[in-house]
Amino acid sequence: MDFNDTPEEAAYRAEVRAWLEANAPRTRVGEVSHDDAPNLDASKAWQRKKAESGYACITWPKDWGGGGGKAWQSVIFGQEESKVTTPINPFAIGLGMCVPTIMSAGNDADKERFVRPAVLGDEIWCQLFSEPAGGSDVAAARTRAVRDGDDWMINGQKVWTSGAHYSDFGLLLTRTDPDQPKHKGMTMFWIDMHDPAVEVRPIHQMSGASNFNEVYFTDLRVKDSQRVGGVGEGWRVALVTLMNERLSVGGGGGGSGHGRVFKLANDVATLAGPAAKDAGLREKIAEWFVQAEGLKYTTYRTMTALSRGQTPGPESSIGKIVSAGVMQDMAHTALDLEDQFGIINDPALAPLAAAFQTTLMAAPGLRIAGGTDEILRNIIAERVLGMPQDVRLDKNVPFKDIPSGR
Amino acid sequence: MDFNDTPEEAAYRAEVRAWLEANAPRTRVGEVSHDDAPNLDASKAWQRKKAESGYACITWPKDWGGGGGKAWQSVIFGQEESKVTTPINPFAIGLGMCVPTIMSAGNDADKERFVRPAVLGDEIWCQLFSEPAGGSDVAAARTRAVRDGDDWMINGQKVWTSGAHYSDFGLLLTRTDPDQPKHKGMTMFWIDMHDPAVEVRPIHQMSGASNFNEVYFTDLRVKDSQRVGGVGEGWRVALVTLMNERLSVGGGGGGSGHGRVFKLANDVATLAGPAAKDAGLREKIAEWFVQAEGLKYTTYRTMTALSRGQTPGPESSIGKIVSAGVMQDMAHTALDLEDQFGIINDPALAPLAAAFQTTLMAAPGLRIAGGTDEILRNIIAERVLGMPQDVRLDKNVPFKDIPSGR
Amino acid sequence: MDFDYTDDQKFLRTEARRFLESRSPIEVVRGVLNDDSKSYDAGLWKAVAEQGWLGAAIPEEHGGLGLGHIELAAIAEELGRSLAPIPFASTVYFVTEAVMLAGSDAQKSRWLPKIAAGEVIGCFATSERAGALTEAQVQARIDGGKLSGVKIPVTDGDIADLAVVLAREGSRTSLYLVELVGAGVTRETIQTLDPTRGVAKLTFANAAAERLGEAGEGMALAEQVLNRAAVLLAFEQVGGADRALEMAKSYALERYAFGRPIGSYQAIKHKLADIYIKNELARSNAYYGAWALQTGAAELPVAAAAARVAACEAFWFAAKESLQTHGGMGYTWEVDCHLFYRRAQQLGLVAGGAKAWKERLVTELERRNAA
Amino acid sequence: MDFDYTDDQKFLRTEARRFLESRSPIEVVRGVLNDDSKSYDAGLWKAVAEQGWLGAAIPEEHGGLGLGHIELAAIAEELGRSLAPIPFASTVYFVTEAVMLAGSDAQKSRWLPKIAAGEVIGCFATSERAGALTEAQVQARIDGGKLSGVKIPVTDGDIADLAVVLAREGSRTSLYLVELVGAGVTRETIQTLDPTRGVAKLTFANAAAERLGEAGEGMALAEQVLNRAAVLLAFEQVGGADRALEMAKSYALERYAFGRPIGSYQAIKHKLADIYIKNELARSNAYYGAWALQTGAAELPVAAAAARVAACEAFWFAAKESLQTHGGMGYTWEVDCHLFYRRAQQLGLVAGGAKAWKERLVTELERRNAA
Repeated sequence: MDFNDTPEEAAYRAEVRAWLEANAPRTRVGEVSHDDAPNLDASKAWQRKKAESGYACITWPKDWGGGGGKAWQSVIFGQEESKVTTPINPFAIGLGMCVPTIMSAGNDADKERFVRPAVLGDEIWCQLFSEPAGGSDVAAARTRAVRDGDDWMINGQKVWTSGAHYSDFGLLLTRTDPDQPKHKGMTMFWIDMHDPAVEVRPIHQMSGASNFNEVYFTDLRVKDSQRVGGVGEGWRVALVTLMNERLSVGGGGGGSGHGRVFKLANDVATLAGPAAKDAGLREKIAEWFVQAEGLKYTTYRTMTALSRGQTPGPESSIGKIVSAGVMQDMAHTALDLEDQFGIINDPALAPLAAAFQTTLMAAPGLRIAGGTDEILRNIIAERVLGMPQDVRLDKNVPFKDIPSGR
Repeated sequence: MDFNDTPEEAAYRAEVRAWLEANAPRTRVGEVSHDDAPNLDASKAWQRKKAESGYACITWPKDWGGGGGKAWQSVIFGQEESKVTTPINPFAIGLGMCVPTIMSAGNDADKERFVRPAVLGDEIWCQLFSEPAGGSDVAAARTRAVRDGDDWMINGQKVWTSGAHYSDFGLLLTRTDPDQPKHKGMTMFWIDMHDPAVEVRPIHQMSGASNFNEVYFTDLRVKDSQRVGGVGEGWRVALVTLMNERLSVGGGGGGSGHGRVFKLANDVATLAGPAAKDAGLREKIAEWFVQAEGLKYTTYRTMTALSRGQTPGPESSIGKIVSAGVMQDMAHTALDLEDQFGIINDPALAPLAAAFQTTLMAAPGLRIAGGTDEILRNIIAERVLGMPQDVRLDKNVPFKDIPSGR
Repeated sequence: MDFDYTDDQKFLRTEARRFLESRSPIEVVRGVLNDDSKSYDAGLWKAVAEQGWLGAAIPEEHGGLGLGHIELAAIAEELGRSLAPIPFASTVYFVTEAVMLAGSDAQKSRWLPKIAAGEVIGCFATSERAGALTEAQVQARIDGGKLSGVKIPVTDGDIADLAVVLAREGSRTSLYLVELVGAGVTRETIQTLDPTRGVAKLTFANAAAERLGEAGEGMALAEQVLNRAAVLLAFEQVGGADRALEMAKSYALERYAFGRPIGSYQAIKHKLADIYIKNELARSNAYYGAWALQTGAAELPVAAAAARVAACEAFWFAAKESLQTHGGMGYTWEVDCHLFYRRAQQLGLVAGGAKAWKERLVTELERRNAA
Repeated sequence: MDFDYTDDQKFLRTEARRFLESRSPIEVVRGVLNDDSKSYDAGLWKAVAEQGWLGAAIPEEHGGLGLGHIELAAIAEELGRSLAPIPFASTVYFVTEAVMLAGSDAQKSRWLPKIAAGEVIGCFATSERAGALTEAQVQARIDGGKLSGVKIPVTDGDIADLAVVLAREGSRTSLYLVELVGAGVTRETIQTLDPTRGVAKLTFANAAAERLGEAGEGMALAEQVLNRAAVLLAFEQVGGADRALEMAKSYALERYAFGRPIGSYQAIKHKLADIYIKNELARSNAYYGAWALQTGAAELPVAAAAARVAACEAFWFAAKESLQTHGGMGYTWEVDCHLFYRRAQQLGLVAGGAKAWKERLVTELERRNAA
């Protein structure tokens, strides 16, 4: 075990550092919300600069705009890029999930058309899978696509779509034959998000922010040539997309945030004395720290597998479930320590309380988005530990006959 | 809300106290293990004395040997009896479950024959339901009973039978028709535990103790007149038995044992100073105390329902699941506090460590016996909260065709 | 032994539920949530006053209904269920209890009838900085009978007419009655994590103040008031926790995934069972607290702390896991889960955090063991 | 970045597993469990010595294999898996590390070859009473170069030839090497919660003792030894936790209830997922600890504490929930669950409890923050 780079890795890291030093802008304008075209421009400019130097999609073939490099190189680049302040990245979903799907299941014309502009950051993609009735059950998609001459007519609704409001294209999972069993009878399309038949509405989250959207389709007409994969092959194609999602090195970064708790502990007193000397709090800090460290080194193990050219083990699947839980527990504990003061949500009057409240209001989303705690435990139990699937009542029956409670 | 007795309750309590004062023996010889006939004699003598004064089975009709009293009276008697040291009670299963089943489903001859001797403590009963392949799934009984002229021939095995080694009779759940669906095709019998065709073997628990037995039946011949309820009605009869079990006011007594933890805390030091001042331990003590208090007052709520002549609410179902968890957590925490000393299992050298180790080794059994944590949560979710049953694959198919993994 | 609401008390609770279901539906709560200028619903406050609830535990001679604290607890449970956006706790559990506990006859006859009639909103001002409330924390002071200093946060301080203030006179602390309409008082409304309840920062500059209770007894009295409020707040928390469980139950039955209700999956079933268990433990501890409060039993400090610790845990757990049960919907502004999540946190802090109460509980247990 | 075993290390671990599966099957463990006169398996000890494992981290010049601590960790993981009933930890993680850390050349040349050859069993004697180990706790003292006092509990003290003892000389503490075969030493075997590991009470009366390391450095050296042992013990714990998970997995697949494997119920599936998560966190922390130990990094105190805290939690949780997964069978003497339940507790205490290590961890973090 060794934290040090191999000579080869060290050389690459040095090269990357030098390049970032020379090229990385020092501007980050916070998260992409519903009104930040400027920020988006900065992101696009940075993406293009990376692409032109082969640092965008490092592992992709050069002739598709990639870097033609190795997985360990993109890991190292990611580490170094994260050290410098750069615009945030609205391309992850497109380049991480949608475009790879086009590359594996799309026709040659589409590959020609879409891959390079996406890598260059000229075009942004969103993924249109989840639906109100679906949630964790992606294969329950009801958005209908009906043949209309050479075209398809699409009606329905998607939900929880990140970046739909600034995306140019979307990868859309539709139901083309409700008489088929659930996992058959679906078909995948790419669509133009600027089409007037597509309406994007922001979702108002409990935290007040809006990072996701609902997307409505009203008589959206798409050409059959926009089909990605065969008719009725939608689920197989979707699995490719979701596979790419799971392969991306899972969260767990960011540390435990115990530093902020230390700060608080030095700031407040319990009934027994200074909180910094409170053994109960100290034990909790140790437990949070150990979990955050565990995730950090678990990520290192995943990176090691990558740099050895192996497929990462299942250990990367634990990141979100652990970090979300720690976040919620830590925020709640910190506010409890603030006592009455924890009620205040005003950074000027009570900066720490306000900060922990932000975490408190974000944590429930983290425990749900991208797979709830419960779904992730199921995935670990089934895919990692080999436990049987839950009993399924939604297989081998026509989709339209599956109980849906409505 | 009022802890004080009504005049009527107070009068009865006074009468009970006086009687106990005059009659209760002051001898308890620990738990009934595999070699304590003397203790058993003391228990039987005490039971007879209670019965003769109408304090055994207080709510049962007088002409069956009961006290012809009210539920609240038996609650009060239980409270007062528990304050004086009496021999432990090996009659609970018989009088709480088996005999009531005979009373509700047995024939008149059986009622005549069995009820009074059981109340008097002359005859002890055990319940023969669980089987190795069954466990939580009582209805999976495989012990076969086959017609043989006017008799039945029984072969098979039961497990986790309390008191089988000192019982005179047993209530036995058998499978009489494997071609019927699981919950049909069972039949209930009473059997003579002294029959040579019945072999009782103690189960060696991880703690070293043996409170349960395996019971084997090899060509056990019983008369058809020993049948309790109709052929194929076994499950319906068993439900009566189990219902009586659930109605008995559920655990949660005994307090949190936090007193012992206080004792320990005053005895040892942490790295930061005296454990008694350790905020982490103090928080845990508070949490254990609150749970134990919660269970105690939950039991009071149940007793209140009884004394109001109502059926207790579902709240009594939470007792064991909470207390078993607290026991295990407290023992583990206490030993951790003892540090290296916690390894010692010698009351002379380290009395507290040894005591907490006993708890540590008993706790896993508590979490399993009489319904595992998981089964109890399911019961609460389904019977109390109205959630749907788990998907069942063992219904409406012949019992012999139900997957059993062997 | 009679350890449950009496039939009369059950009737009162049923009536209260019916009343609040019609007068304090979730739209009323959201009306306050969505309007920054509103920190309570004046109409609901007036209606509640007309019910006589503000004076439920106030003796008839002072214009109250002269009912007991268990009746008040039954009402509290329903207020908690409905997330009623009114200054009930501040006015009734804190200020009314403080006046009844420590007030002179004159003070009682002056304030209790006004409170019972809904003419006076109260607030309880103790906190000055982050961390558990200790006497050392108190800097607000009385000079020449006038109060100067800062109290923050003060729940309902933005709308209250009367404050009970913990302040220092010389080396000792006492409680003081301060009319906030008077001179020398400035209030600054504060944003909080539960906008359905108003909070202010109160700054006093030589404000008129009248002592409440014995001089130097301030901290002791404040703790007695907190014990009483903790019991009543526990009922609000239990009410809210039960409602959160009911929301999770009905969603688990109507929401389908993979062809069946999510309530048929053990992950959800056992989560709901765990909520139920904590709620029952909290209810039982709350009942014991109510008994101790009603009978003025010596066990009140232990009973109140136990009730608060159990109730804080139960409502927090029920609110966060009910939200989790709702999945993505639960994280939206439109679905009500976050209102319970916010209120659980607010109620968990308004009388001091659970951590501080655990310490108080253990201290009391040690005292008991020593005795 | 290379954060995993190398192929050589993986090969070593595979070999170790194969060896222990044949030489230390559960029957061997039960052989010690069921025989009160046995506190270790002498045959297995001899075989392990012949493998050279006792000297894995001992330099070749002193008769060892001169491998690194990561190789030793790989062996430790397998010893943990197999619950090997031998004094490996006491001899190798504690005494050998103590001698290599603080021993003079003479002491190293005298003891390390004997240890590597399996001729000497060691034990580490620090504890004298209940509670976390502090210098104040140490009463055993040196007078005129002779040791007097009591150490309890001393794991493997009943069979050890050589003890490293923390004792007081004047006002300061130091470490001492004491030959237990010598005069002035009485041992009393002690019953423990894990009979597969032997423990004794050692009483010294003017026993010959030779100082190990600088005078007055006793506590500091003991803590350095504990840090090293904590990392290696963490690998034993991770090995045991993984084995407990595997047992639960296979039982969940073969055991049927209500017509299907219990592993198809989410209550069991999610329980196993939670075990897996804790095991992975523990493994990752252990790897970091091994790196710090191998490279002598300044992070060792933090890394060792983190590794121990995570490993104690993981093995305890895995052992108790694997047992729970086995239901009634898991509570029987015949099924092996309780062996892991016992060992998890034993390993969780032998180098000091998790609570003490959390305190040490946070103290180190504060030191780091201050720097």
